[in-house]
Amino acid sequence: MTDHASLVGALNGGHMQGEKHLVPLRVYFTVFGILMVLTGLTVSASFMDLGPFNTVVALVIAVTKMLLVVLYFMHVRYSSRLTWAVIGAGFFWLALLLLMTLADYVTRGVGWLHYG
Amino acid sequence: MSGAHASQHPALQHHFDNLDQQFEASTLGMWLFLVTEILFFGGLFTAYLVYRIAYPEAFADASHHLNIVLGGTNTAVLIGSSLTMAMAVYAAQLGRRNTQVIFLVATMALGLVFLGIKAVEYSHKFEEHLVPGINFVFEGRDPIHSQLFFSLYFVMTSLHALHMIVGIGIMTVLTVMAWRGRFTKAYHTPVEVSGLYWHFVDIVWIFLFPLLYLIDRHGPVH
Amino acid sequence: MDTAAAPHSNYLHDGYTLKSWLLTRDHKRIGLLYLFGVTAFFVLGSFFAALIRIELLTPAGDLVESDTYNRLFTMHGVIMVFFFLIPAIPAVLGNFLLPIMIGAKDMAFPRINLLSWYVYVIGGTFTLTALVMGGVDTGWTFYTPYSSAFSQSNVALVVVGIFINGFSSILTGLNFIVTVHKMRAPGLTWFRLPLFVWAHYATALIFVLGTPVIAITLVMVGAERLLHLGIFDPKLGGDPVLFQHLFWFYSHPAVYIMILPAMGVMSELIAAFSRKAIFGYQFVAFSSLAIAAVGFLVWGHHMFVSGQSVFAAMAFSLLSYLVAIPSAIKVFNWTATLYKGSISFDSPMLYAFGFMGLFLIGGLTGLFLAALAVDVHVTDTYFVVAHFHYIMVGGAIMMYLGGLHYWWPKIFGKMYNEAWAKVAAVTIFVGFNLTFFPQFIVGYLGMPRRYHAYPPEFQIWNIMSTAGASLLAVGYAMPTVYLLYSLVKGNPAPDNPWGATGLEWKTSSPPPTHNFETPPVVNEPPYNYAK
Amino acid sequence: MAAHVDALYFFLVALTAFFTLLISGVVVYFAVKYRRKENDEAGTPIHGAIWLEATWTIIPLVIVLFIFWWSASLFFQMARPPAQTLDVYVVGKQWMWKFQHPDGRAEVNELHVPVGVNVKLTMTSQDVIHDVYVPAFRVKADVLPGRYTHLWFKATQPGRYRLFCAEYCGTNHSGMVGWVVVQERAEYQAWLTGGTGQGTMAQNGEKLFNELACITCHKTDTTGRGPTLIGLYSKTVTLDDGNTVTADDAYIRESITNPRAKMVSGFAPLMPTFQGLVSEEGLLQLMEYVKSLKAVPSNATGVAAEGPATETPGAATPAAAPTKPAIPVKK
Repeated sequence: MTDHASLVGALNGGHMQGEKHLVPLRVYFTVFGILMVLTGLTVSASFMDLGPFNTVVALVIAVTKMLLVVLYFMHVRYSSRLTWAVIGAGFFWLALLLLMTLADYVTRGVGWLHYG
Repeated sequence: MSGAHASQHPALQHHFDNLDQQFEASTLGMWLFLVTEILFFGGLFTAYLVYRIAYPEAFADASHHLNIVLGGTNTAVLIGSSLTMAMAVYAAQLGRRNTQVIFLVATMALGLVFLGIKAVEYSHKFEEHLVPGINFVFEGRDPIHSQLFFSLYFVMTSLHALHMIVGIGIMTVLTVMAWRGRFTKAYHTPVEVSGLYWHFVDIVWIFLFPLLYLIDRHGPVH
Repeated sequence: MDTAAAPHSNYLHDGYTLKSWLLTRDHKRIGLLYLFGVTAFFVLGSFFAALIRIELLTPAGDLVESDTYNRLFTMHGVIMVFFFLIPAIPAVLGNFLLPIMIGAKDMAFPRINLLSWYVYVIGGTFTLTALVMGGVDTGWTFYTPYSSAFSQSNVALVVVGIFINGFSSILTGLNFIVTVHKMRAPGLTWFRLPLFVWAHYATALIFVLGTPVIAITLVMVGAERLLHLGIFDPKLGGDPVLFQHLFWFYSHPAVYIMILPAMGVMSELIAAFSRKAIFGYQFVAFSSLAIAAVGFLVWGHHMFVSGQSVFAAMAFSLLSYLVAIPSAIKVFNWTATLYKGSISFDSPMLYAFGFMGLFLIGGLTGLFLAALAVDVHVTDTYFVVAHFHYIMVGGAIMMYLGGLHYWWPKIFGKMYNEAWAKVAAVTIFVGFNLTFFPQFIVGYLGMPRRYHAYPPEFQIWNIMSTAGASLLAVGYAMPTVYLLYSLVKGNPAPDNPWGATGLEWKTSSPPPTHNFETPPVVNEPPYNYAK
Repeated sequence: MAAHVDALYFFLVALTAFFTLLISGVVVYFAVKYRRKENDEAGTPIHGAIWLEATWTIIPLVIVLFIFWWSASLFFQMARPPAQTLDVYVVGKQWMWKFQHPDGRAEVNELHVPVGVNVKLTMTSQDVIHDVYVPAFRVKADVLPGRYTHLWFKATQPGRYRLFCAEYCGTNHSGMVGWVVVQERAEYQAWLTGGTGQGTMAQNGEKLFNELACITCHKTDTTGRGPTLIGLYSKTVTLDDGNTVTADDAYIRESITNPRAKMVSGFAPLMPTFQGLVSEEGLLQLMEYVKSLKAVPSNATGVAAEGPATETPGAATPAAAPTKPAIPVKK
């Protein structure tokens, strides 16, 4: 990955398609290797009793795998800020949907506020 | 205007100034589409989250009825297909026609393997009476909410499989186009953009696998 | 369609066959295809509204059966919301104008643009098929478990229709965003964009971020109804309130899909007919984005009595108040723009004045519904019906018509009869108020919505409302006549009949196929009237 | 409470009128004063003023925060039922309302309550979502299948008040209406005892308890295969996974319809589900029966606050101010 600087430079300046974000092959293979290891890890972790941390570990591993795919396989690491913003917006809105819905469910049984 | 039409490429559409603008527009378009996909699956994840928090035992019991070997294998297969897809894009970037075709075909093949394994799993669920609405018998702590789990399991995995099928359809078109030499070093936008879609489908599975298959595996089997 | 336009030719002369329209990739022609579609659905939806108003003339349900009535208001809602209001301004005016306003030859994805129209037509066909087969009776909100387990009507067909139609919104939104980012003319920086473009950009964000959630929610309703996969039905272990969360996550922002483009049109009209730059341009521009973003955080105010938690209700109430601020900012800035302007009273401006009054009432009555304690009383009554009609009809449709009048000379190259246009604008304004103001009162008195028969003490208000509706119907019929007449006998329109700024007025009326004879370069701020 | 809601309501009406008239007035004034006189005239170029933007951002913000504070604090009171209430159980079904008074009298589409008493409705639906709405009391709450929701009010004037279903529920939604009959206490008492001897809810629940053979396992002592239900209500129960749960309405309902979801520590999962075997009314009766099983025999039947004579707290608070019925009442 030594030639990142020049790659990124080529990306941000005027460039011809085809020469940009040519990620070295070994990056792809390394990422693939890590993804497989993480898959094994998440399976074995689920057989250990970590209490509430089972879910946390499973999600941390899944998010890590996702980031690897997004950053390298999908070339986001070498992409414009606009792409980052678009992806960020997607996940931010997903978080809104999840958290604000959950805000109702987790507070339903709280004390005398148990309205429903 | 910048006079960018100097290097008119046959793939350049009339309303763009140059191939770069066209490529950037297509990539941005695909990313926006993937954002809609995030929120599309997001609705299912919301339902999953709400019910899993409400009925943890029911979800754990139900999850134990999924086959971890088949699910794990499928995860590996799909990650493998992501690798071959990335290689296909790589080959396209270098303008190598044959390598491109080989990796596109490999991607499709792995996709089909995934769907095959999924079909086997589905047939097991039918045999084990774990299909809500049609054939559901469940012995567990909280059968009615385990049924909820299986409803979500089938909706989530079948929609994911549908995305795979669409992806394989796209790959078929790409393979034909690649075979005919339509993609060059200068223009291979369709391969890149379809690659983004394929990786996204992989990511959905990266989440589905632990969320569906790996709940509380250490716990007692009910 | 890729053939070069002959000199002095325009997009309307670029082929006369049906095929040249149905296979067009020209955003202007696609805009007109949408115009045809939304007008047809508007007529249909209005017909149902008329039947509803006639039924409600008497307290007893004596015109139609209750089942028929339920189908009438459901089809009215489904058609007006999904097939008229949501596409109306963005897909007709937005489609036609957005590329011209930014100096582009077309949308970024012309084929996807055409596809979105076909998707709209297919979705509409499913819905109309359901209608022919007897309609659907769930209300446009499809609340579970009624929709997923109890209704005997064609829920599945309509759900499929709306699901498909959703992709039309998504594709349009996606196209808008990419077009604005990647296709602007040289020199056209973000802060030189017309506010119409800002508003449509914000709308497109909602299309892209919200629509998928309603799509998947309807998939789940369909799965529960057709395959009995339990998700929302309590008998199958589900929670019906979860459906409401997912439904309103989209359907509240959908209100902003209707009103944001209307606000964009409003900004154009106020500037053009005051011949003045919009006061506080950046505040108006950013308030569109703020409305789009904060609009996603307020959905729970539809659910204050639904059994959601008190904490969640409080949070949603507070956030609902915050979304009122950017709307207020817009209203104040429009008002301030008039100060020391050169104000004319051409018909589009009359719609703008009308919009101002109706949007004020519609917006301020929103404060009642965000107020938890008051909402408990007035939610699910005619108060709510009146409120959202003030926003959607008083706001969105007023501006749809205002925009249509403003850009009609550009779109078709013909001038309509200005005197009739003024009469129509006033008639619609008066008819609208007569129809919907009494509904605030009868709602406060306690008349629930979706009632086929009602207690006699409410009759007087319903008679007033129906009387107003007949005037409103006359008002809506008028433009149909004189606008169509103008196509045949109207005087040719000059390139810039209103003396307005903006790239769309710098090209010919109607514009050439590729929008401009020479690609424009922008070197001035927006609304630069003080040249 | 209705008077408080109306105070806020009319404050908002005044606010709406003020701003609508103010801005419309300014618009009309500008429109007339700055009307175009020459055809080629342009407006004076003014691009904005930051102090104006700040003013019309901050003032509305303060106003809406004030409204929020007012409405939310009122909502808190409306959401919290007082400690002492007269309980009535409500089952909504397509398309009728069933009301059960704890001591027996059941009625359809009519709800009798005494004047000046805090009444709490515990509501559920047998099919789809309904909604109890009594406009005169300014109260409304959805009635959900599979779950209990609550609503409380205190009627301050005798009379007949309309009750509507406010959540669309199908064909005869607009026919799912009724009356709340508010009576003087003596009158109400007479009505209550004038029933046809249907027995109290707890008695009916006990009958059901025996018919369904619950009694074979849930005995009055600790020898049964299931836990004893004596003194159970509102106690804390320890479950087999170590968690605890309060034995409230929702818990008891779930334990009948879905018994294995929360297993009491120390008992085997033997109990079958009674989902579909007991009607919603039956479930409410069983619940009343469980509530009546007090560990130490207390006064009367164990149904809280059933005697109107004991029911006065808060009667003199502002909430008791006479409510002017917004709806003309038919006698």
